[in-house]
Amino acid sequence: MITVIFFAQLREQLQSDKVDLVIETPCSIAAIQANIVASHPSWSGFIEGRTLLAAVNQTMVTTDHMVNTGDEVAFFPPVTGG
Amino acid sequence: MITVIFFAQLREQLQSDKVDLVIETPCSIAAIQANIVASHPSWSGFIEGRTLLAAVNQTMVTTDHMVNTGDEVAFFPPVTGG
Amino acid sequence: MNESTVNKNLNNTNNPLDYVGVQQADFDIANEYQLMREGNQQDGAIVFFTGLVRDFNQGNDVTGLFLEHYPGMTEKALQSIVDTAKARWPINRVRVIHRIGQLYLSDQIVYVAVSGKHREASFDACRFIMDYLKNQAPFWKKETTKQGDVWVTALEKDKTAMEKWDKNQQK
Amino acid sequence: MNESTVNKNLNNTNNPLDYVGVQQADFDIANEYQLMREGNQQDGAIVFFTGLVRDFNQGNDVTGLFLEHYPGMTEKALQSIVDTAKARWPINRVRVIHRIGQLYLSDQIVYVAVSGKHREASFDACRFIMDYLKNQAPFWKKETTKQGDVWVTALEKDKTAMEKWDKNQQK
Repeated sequence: MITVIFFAQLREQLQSDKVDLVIETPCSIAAIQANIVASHPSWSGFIEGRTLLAAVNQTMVTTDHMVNTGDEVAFFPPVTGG
Repeated sequence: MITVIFFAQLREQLQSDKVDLVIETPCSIAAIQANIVASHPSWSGFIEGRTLLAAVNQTMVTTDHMVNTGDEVAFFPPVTGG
Repeated sequence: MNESTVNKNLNNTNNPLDYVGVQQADFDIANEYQLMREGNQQDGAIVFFTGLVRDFNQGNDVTGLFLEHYPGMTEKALQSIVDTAKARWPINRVRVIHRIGQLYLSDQIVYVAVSGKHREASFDACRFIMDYLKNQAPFWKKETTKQGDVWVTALEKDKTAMEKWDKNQQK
Repeated sequence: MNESTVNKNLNNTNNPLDYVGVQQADFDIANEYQLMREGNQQDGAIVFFTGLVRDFNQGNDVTGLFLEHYPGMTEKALQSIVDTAKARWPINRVRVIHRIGQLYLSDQIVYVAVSGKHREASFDACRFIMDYLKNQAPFWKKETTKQGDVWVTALEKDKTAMEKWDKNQQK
């Protein structure tokens, strides 16, 4: 099982701060996106949005990054600190 | 008459903080240099040195700048503040 | 092994006065400046940057903002940026503080200070850290405006600013 | 009419808190920072630079330095540089202080602070002012070293740093 956590505007758009997925690992970030959208079709525009960022174990990754069981996975919009 | 003032290492090299020149005005900075060296031949290496800077009325100028009576003329080495 | 860890292992120039902090509390510039200078006779140049909540942004009159962050990752991302800067430039002390939570008009948001022997490296490194922080540190601003609460939009110019550092390195 | 006067007449963005000072006395960063922030809700970025007397320069162990200057011209040159920066970038407050006379190890020499809405202009303008100051403001450093008193040599890299700003403008 993989838990994906959401931040900021994305969390508000989904009205959810995380989702638990039953998915074979290792799997790519892209596979995680597809899995989430399969169970939450209304989230498609956000989870598959062009500007979505992903982090695994608190480091930003691209959608081909492979995720293992126990990894911390997060999705969020472009950052706006500073 | 034109008074030329000297600063920093140049002043120490010349062992003089200024010189009064009898010279027709308007005249160029280059003419002032030649006039000084004519009366102080031993200053030639300093007054005609490649790195000498000149200011007229407290603004840096090139050697073709024309000087008038009453102008404040200064010669000094490259600046090293900051 | 992730990139941050790699950088940390390669970097043997860490200074005990280096600091990366994410905090709700305000910070004091006089105190921070003192930490850059004390016992420091080797550095000739200190550059620092502070970011403040300003009254007008992205078309809105702003009265305050809430800074959300990703706990843990923010510190890690900032440390990785600092490590990269220290590996790239001959600099000495680096201190970074980023605030979180509710802030108001004119409040301090972020502080980056870099000291070094020469001004060129200190200027470059301070700006580099800000340019990367803007793109890679997981903070999000929600502004309180007269038109309601608005999430700040990430700007293309900030991405461009970061990407310029890659081009410079290839020169 | 000289260049400095021309710049001053063209520049209609002077801020009452702008300041250019040449002084023997030390300056206080906390106080200076306050002057950049007070009553200022429009600026989102403050960049500042301080130059310090460091212990090793141009091959010598330094214990202090004497700063000679050209009274009158220093202030005029600094003001002209600030005017040029304000005409070139959208910045708000600018404060410059340069010390003169006898200074010792770790002493503050120079301070340049720039505030503006955005960090890019504040960084550029602060660095531009330092790069021009290094080449155009009539100060001369004589360092006290274990090998005796030594006039500091002007460096080619400082000239190059200034000339880069011309190239950038032509892009």
